[in-house]
Amino acid sequence: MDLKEFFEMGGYAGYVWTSYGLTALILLWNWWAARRSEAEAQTAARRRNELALERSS
Amino acid sequence: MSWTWFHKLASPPHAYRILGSLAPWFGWASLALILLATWWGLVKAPADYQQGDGFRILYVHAPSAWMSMFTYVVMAVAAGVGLVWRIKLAHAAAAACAPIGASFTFLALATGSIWGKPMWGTWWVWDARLTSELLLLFLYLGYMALRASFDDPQRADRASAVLALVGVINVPIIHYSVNWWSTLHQPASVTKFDKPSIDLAMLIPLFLMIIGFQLYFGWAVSRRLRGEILRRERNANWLKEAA
Amino acid sequence: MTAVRTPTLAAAKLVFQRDMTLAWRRWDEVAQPLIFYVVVTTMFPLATTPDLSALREIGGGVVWVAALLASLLALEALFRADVEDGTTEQWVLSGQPLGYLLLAKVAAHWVLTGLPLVIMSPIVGTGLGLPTSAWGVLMASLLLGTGTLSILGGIGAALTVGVRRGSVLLSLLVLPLAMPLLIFGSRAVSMQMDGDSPAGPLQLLAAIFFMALSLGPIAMSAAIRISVEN
Amino acid sequence: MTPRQKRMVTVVAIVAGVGIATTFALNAFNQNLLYYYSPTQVHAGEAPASRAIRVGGLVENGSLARKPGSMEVTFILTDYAQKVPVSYTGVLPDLFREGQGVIARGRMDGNRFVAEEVLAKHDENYMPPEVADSLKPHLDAANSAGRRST
Repeated sequence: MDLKEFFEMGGYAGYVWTSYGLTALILLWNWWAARRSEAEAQTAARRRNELALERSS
Repeated sequence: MSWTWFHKLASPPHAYRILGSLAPWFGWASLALILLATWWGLVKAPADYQQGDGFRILYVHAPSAWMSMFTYVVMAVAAGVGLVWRIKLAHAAAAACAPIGASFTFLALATGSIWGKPMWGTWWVWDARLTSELLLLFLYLGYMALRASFDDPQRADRASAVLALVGVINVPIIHYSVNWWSTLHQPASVTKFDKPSIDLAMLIPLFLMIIGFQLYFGWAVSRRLRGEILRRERNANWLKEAA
Repeated sequence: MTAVRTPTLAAAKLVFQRDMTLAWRRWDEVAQPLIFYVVVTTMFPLATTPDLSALREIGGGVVWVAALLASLLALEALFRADVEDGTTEQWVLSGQPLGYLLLAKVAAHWVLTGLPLVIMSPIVGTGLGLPTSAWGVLMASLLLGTGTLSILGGIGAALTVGVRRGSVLLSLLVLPLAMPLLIFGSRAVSMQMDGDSPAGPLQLLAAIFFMALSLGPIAMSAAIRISVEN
Repeated sequence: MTPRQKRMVTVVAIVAGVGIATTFALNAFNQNLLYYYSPTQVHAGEAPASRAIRVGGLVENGSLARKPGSMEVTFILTDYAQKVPVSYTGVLPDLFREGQGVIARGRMDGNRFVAEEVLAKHDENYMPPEVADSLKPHLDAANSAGRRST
């Protein structure tokens, strides 16, 4: 398999690689956003717990 | 039949824990499958007899188009369950689906447009499938906008659930309306199970990619849903141990 | 269960009459969508071309888009006053089937905004080069279309009743759902002008209308209950 | 009426409404809802000459000709029953080839169709070239059978 030929995609390089790049971007965004959504909620919950502990002691 | 398992599953602490242990499995499996399918689709699968290597866009376009509709159905079913049986967890799940579905819809539109340019000769045509997919994106955006405009989470849940259900009735109508209005998109190939019109060597990576996207969806929903549960249950006792 | 109750149809009639009376007192507000409709359709010849034969190719579509936007304009406030002064809460508590009352309210709204648009459409259409032979189809399609739109818009208005910046949100919710109306409506008009039978799209409009008429009140009352209960 | 009867009336009304809607929808399926004209319709004079229309069909094998020194191409659109000659000036999409389905937008000029835009309609089959070659006779038969029926 010729690497140059592979990247050229039979003349469709621009279209194919843009599509795959965009897909990677969207998947990464979803990964990041979902992670962040969960992590933020966890941090907030932890902080609330600490505050509750402080108040009770 | 006993429904205890159901109520147990729908209880927030339980769901939180289960989703937490499921998510990594979904995550790694989807990563492996998507990478495998990408390699298979880009390298191993042969070029198409008409579209050459350009057809390889199929492997990202078709799965995202499929996921855009799949996610809407999941969202609407969750919204319906939440509305009828008043299960908060179902509402939270519907909320978690919306941004994921919207992003897949956008991806399907974008990759379709990129594919359309060399093959059809135009970036965009007002064709049936394209137009209904665009309207699906608007439905997702409307759903998220409605949800975001309420301060009270319970009202947001129930109002957006009504909208999701109205939308699910309207989606087939939209689909058929644009179908007769203008058409250039080819008919679906994979749903014809009697004799798939995609060659097997090209079909395998497509299926791998679709399963990979499904698992990825499972991962993303689990993560988002865990976040939603924590936000909604901020005053519950069980959180003190979990967090 | 309450002991004595007004029959449901009488209650719905009362709701309808009350809205008509209120509208009569604020006729200038009621006229706004109609003026908007005329002004918007006037802008197309100015912006594109005054050539009537060129305009008629897009005329049906322009009339339809303008009618859609005009009837959306008045929808935002449909339930607002009633929710704020507690009227809808009374309805919910009255034990009457809420769907009928809301349908009566939507019917009043349609008579005040949708119907004038339909009546006005031949004049507006003529300005856009639509031939007299297309008037009948234009009015029939708008009759079914604005009716459906009032119900769809009623659902949207009920959902957004307590929301900040509700009007933009309302359009975002209702317009995608209303797209089939636009497609079939303008298709019917252009088929008539091309000498084809417009029966197909008109029947589809009728199908959507009856679908909305039978299922819409369920969604509307669910939405109103949500905004009242809290 | 008791509340129970009232609820029955409501349910019956909803079912009747959905029934009427379905009847109308089914009726509409029997009407002409199409988006483009076939060459047969063009020949029968069903397509208006005065305005821009779309004509859809297959590009007839061996009919594609390029005018030397210009971007103008001519080809024949067919639905296996009638033929319409088409002329077009501009870049054709990659999927445009003989035997392929296309939709052309433009106007009738006498018996000739002058296209302003040509869109290629690709089929739902995907296969490597070798497979396509071995399937060729079979595929053509399937395609023509399928297209004639639509």
